[in-house]
Amino acid sequence: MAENLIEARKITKVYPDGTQALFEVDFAVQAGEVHGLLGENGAGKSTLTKILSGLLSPTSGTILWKGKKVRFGSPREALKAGIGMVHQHFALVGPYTGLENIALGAEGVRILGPVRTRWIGKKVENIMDRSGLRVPLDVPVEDLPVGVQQRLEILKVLVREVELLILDEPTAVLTPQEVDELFSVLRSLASLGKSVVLITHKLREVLEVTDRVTVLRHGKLVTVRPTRETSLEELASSMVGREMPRMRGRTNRSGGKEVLRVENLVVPGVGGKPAVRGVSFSVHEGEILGVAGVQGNGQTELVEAMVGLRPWTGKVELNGKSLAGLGPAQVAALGLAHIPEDRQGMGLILPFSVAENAVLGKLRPFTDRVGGLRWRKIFRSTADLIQRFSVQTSGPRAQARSLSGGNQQRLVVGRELSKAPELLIANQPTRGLDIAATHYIRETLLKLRDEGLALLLISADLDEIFELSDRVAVMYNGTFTGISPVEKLDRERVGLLMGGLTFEEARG
Amino acid sequence: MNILIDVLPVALRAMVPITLAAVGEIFTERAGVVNIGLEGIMTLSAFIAGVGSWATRDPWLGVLAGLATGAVLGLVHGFISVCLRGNQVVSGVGINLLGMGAVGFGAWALWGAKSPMLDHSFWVPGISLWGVNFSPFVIMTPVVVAFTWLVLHKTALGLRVRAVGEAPVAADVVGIHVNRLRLWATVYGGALGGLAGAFLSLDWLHTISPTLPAGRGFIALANVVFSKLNPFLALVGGFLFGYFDALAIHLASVAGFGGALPYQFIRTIPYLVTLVVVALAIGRARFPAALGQPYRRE
Amino acid sequence: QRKICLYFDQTGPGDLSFNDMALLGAQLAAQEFGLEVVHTTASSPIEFLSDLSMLAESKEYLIIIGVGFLLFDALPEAARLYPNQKFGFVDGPNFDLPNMIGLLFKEQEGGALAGVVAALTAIAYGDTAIGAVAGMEIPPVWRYEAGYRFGAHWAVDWYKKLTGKDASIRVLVTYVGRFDDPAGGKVASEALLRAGARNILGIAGATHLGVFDAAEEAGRAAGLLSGPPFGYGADAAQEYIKPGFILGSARKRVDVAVYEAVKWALGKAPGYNLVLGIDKEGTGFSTKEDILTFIDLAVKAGYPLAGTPAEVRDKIFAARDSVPPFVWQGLAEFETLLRAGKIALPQADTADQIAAVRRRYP
Amino acid sequence: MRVVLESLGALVLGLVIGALIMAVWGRDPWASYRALFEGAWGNTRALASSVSRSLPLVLTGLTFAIGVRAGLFNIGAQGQMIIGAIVGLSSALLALPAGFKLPVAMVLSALAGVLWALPVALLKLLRGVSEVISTIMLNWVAHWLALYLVVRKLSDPVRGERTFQVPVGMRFPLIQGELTWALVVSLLAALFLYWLLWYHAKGYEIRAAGLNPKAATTAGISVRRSILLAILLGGACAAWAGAIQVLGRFPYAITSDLAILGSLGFDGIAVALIGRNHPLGVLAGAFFFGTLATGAARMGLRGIPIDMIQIIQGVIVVSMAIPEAFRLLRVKKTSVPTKGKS
Ligand SMILES: Nc1ncnc2c1ncn2[C@@H]1O[C@H](COP(=O)(O)OP(=O)(O)OP(=O)(O)O)[C@@H](O)[C@H]1O
Ligand SMILES: Nc1ncnc2c1ncn2[C@@H]1O[C@H](COP(=O)(O)OP(=O)(O)OP(=O)(O)O)[C@@H](O)[C@H]1O
Ligand SMILES: [Mg+2]
Ligand SMILES: [Mg+2]
Repeated sequence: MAENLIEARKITKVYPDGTQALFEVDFAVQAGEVHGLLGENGAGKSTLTKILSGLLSPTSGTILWKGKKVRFGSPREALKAGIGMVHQHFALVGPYTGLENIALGAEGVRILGPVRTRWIGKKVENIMDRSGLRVPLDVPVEDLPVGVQQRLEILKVLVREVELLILDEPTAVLTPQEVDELFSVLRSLASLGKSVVLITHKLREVLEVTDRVTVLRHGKLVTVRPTRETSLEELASSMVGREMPRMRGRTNRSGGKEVLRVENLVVPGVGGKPAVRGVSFSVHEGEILGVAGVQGNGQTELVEAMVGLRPWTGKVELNGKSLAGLGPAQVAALGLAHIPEDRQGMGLILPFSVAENAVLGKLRPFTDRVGGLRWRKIFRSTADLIQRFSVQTSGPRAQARSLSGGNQQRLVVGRELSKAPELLIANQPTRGLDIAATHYIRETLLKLRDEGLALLLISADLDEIFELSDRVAVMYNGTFTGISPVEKLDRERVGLLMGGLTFEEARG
Repeated sequence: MNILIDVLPVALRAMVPITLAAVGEIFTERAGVVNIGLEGIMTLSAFIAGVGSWATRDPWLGVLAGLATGAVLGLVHGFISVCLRGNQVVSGVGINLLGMGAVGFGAWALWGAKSPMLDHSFWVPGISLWGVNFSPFVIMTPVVVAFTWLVLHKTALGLRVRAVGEAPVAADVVGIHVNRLRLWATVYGGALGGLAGAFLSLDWLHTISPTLPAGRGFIALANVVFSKLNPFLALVGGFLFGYFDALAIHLASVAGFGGALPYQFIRTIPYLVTLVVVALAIGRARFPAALGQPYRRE
Repeated sequence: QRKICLYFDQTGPGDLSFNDMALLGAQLAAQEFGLEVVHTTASSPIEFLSDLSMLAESKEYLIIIGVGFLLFDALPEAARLYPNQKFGFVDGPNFDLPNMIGLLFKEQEGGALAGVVAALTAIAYGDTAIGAVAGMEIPPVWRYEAGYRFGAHWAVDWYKKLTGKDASIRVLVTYVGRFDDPAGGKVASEALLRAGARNILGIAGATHLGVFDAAEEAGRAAGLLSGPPFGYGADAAQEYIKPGFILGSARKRVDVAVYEAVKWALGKAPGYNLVLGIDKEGTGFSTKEDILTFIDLAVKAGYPLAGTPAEVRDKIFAARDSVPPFVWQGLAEFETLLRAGKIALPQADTADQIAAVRRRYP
Repeated sequence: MRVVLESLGALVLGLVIGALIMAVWGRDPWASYRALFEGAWGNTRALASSVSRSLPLVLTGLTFAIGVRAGLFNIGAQGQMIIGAIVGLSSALLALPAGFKLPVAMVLSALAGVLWALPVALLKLLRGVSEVISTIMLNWVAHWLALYLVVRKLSDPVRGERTFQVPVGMRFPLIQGELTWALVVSLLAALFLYWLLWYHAKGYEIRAAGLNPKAATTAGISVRRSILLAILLGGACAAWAGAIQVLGRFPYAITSDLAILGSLGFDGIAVALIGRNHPLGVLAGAFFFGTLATGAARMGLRGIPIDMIQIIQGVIVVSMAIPEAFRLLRVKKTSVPTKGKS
């Protein structure tokens, strides 16, 4: 057996609020391996890796680094030892440029001296050349697409020349090509003798890139196996603790009457440059139109314009009625529901209770004539929603913050669907969710389609696009590079389209 | 209009406390901590500066004592809001009350007078340049402004301070001690508030009183917002307010009671001017994303 | 009931002026009549009535003396509510209440005396204006202002009679709007100085510390060790604060008033208004004796004097000696006439009255 | 409930530190505190005074609290209160039947408060001017404007130190001691805002807009309208604070130094924060401040100078900032590993 670079023994973690996140978990990574870490939402993956990288301290248990017992009091100590982590929720300073973000904490010799940007810049260029991870260094990162931010996060750690790189769900926002690139970077790191821990919900990726895999469930270790000896089904069932039902077969169907019609839509972005540059399409009853594309190609602006959050020009009609000049409330009143891409920032009000969130944006039926809230009705309807959409929570009075990501998403989906919309726009509906939750939400969307709902799906996840869509559009740089029935496309081609090639080029 | 130029020297002095306290607060807020206790810090520092100058017979040691007092109060506020994760606004309100009470009590216990005046031997001596007598603080203020700006925007420390106020998690994961840095930023802010206090008692007004800043601590807070957290704009804001306040008092004083406008109306000029300038030229301020939020890992 | 209770409207002891003098008077009376003094201070004007009620209710006090004009409404109300409790009111009338003694001062007199000195000094040094820095527009301040204006104009006339020369003095009065803003007081004084008024009366509590400071600073900047510019104090003899740069003070003998109030409380006489004017030595322009008393008071309190007490005294007296004798001659003459009742000072208890005074004596 | 306990804990901590300060200075803390609370609650008159003292604080506290709920730092209560007091008083000049005078005065004063707050909202919504600046500046403008009106336009013809008094028929009737039926105004305002915030759609929207403006906007809630509403309601509350000071408290007039309004507007900030920006918490916070203010004089009689009392008040307020510290203590205890329960 190869030597363990890091070894965690009997790690237990209890959060201050009493949540037991980990229970006597053993975990080891060998030098030069890519190690997959799997588990459902809330299984404790992030907690475990945060402990390894010094951000959290374990309640009990020991960590051996290169065979020696260590205790990291802070990320600084872990970094110094050679452990770097890319967090699930990005740890970037929004207004800072890429270079500043990389430089932060490693600026130079003297704290009161200037930041050695030139020196760091050269070093970063060097690493970008070697790894193939390219990012613009002089733009505030809050203006960068999420995928680019992700690369920046990895660069940030690589610059610090770590021996163990931990990546917490890095692929959720990348294109297939980007994922491939990332994986080749990881492999080359491993071949240099460095180790990688990769957390992901996508089992195919695990099989593709890892050497060994550890599965956690409810804070306990389930299994550690060499990847070669396992299979997709086996991993899935050990994560969930039971057999996963297979995804219901999707029947292709052609849509009914036209529900949404968009013609030549132009949406200004930051700094006045158009972010959406003349997009036309339509969505029909009982049809899912999937919009694939790398984050930051105008999808956000497209959706926000249609739901009334941004000004736009062109033509958008819902069931023949123009949406020009309407605000979010008026658009919603016409029967458009919206699952926003950022559930915590846009979909929910985290300090509110589940019940308060369950009526967000559809208060009308829950008020009396003077506008008073009918709490009893709200609670009844929330309980109903919790049950129908299997939201795991202690009840309607629980804070939305206390729900796991998957359950937060179920809450949002459930709320939007209970508005009985004519058209549903689902923006990245399963990002970051575990397989069970993902499965559930995709099933729900398909079922609704079959019941005749018109759906606009925006997703960076090609699996999702191919599983759900009847027709697929690829968005690149503010325009659609063609719309085509899903049967006529394959992953490869769509991947190329997402990278900016035209239909013709992609075909050739 | 002669008076427009006449008030310049007065305005330069009036600018000092509003600017110094605001610049310190800018630094503090950049790190993510709000300190609305500036009024109390200035009051108490002015007193301790006076005591220092009186006890040591050296005005500059007095200034140092004022600075240290501000730093200590900053430390107290930092301890409460950063280490104990207390409510920053409540703590600031408390410090204001505390400062006022401590001066009234302290000066009375020490000198039998709540508002004693300081003999000129305790004053900070002026500096003569080109035959004009300048308060050293008037020269020091732009220096402090430039220094603070440089530190904030051109040094590694500044990069870290702003990161800590903007995204404490991002700073933490690259090994920056978020709370330690915030604490020091609060201390620096307090120290500049202390310097402003020392200026009030040892350079400008030569007296001590429980209400010495007379609201200037709050004007400094407004100046922070005015400046959009840019020290140079705070200098502009400080001067603007100082100038129009001095001008208004001058106009009101000389116009007497026969003038076209009642003096009470004239005195509203600095406030209205500030409002107009902000509305027309300054506009929206963007605050650090984590401002006012205590940081904890778990 | 062997206790005297002083209730201060604001600040409390430690102003080395109004409030401390009240305390001094009470202590003197206590010593003489074998009583005890307690005191407390309002935490804000909103508490006046409830505090006074609390004090009266306790029935522990021979007399409750409200110190400060701000008690103008609450004190008579309390006296009405508690008819068996004796009250004294420093700076206010007794409102015909049998259980209250009003202790009033003719502030106009002190203001007028200061006005005479300020105007004559201004004339002596060739100025055309004198100034005053006032706090807020309340009647005691108005009365000072009215007297000051009157005194200045009287001085001009007197000077003409004396020398046959015409002089013209404008009286610039500015209201800073607060009693606790030395910075505002200083900026206002600097404005007055620049407008040519180098003699400035302070009638603004802590605010007018700024007057003294502006005077000293301007003087020192010109290389002087004594004025002009001169500030003038109010209530107490404040010369010791800036020896050499404060020429005099409009005095108000609060101690005498409080002493008299205690004496009244020990007797059986019904309440009345004790009006202290120059005739009873209740007001006046600070004398050398007053100056010494207050230097003494400051020394006892531990005040950071500008030098030894003797040095301070010498500087103050030297400043007085440095102005031309006709200034003191004018003062003496005015005082004599005032004592003889030959001068009628303008009323200034209402807004209309002070407006009239301002028009008449610009 | 936990919140209440934390606040009480903080209060006790503040009192203990205050006691230490007094002990160091050689005063008997026990006797001093007894004096404080006897002075504030010792008999019905004292209690009535404490309650009466807290009534305007409730209203200015509400102004700040509802601002926080909408995501604002609204410190304009001081100016709006001054304007409310002036207008409440001036409505005495209207020729109205006796029974109408008080209600009309209250309505007009609320309107005036709303109007004075309007520029704050407009500047913020149209020009992006932070309410921190605009309220500080407008407070001073109101202050000077009031100084002018009180002395020049509204002064009592025979007494210069204050305005004319509100006629008897226009005053809030007395209940007990100093306490008047203005009590109802403050209570109703607090209950109304409580109802609005938690039992009404508009309040729900205000809270949503304050906690997460982006999510609120996405859900079709107008954040701008919520901000406007919070600022204007705050203006009305603050104006009422001024009005009940003038119409419901001796001497039923405004002194020419505005002393009867004091710093009630600013004190409202601390009151609201101590009450955790909850209308019912504001009631408690105001009563606490009313107690400290009313009991202070009695403490003063025990040889504690007013400045020392201020120091102790400051210490108590500072300690109110740190209930989190208590949570920290408790966490230390519970974080001992327990057998797996997940
Ligand atoms: N800050 C926190 N405070 C309290 N409990 C927490 C906190 N963070 C995590 N937990 C708890 O720890 C458990 C494990 O959380 P963790 O974030 O490690 O899960 P995960 O496996 O990373 O999930 P996901 O796949 O959603 O990222 C959760 O069920 C949660 O209850
Ligand atoms: N303040 C908190 N109090 C209690 N539990 C919390 C708190 N913050 C987070 N948690 C728990 O931590 C877990 C993980 O939190 P996290 O924010 O990582 O969400 P997540 O499940 O990973 O979702 P996402 O996929 O969106 O990242 C959640 O299951 C949630 O129950
Ligand atoms: Mg996770
Ligand atoms: Mg997650």
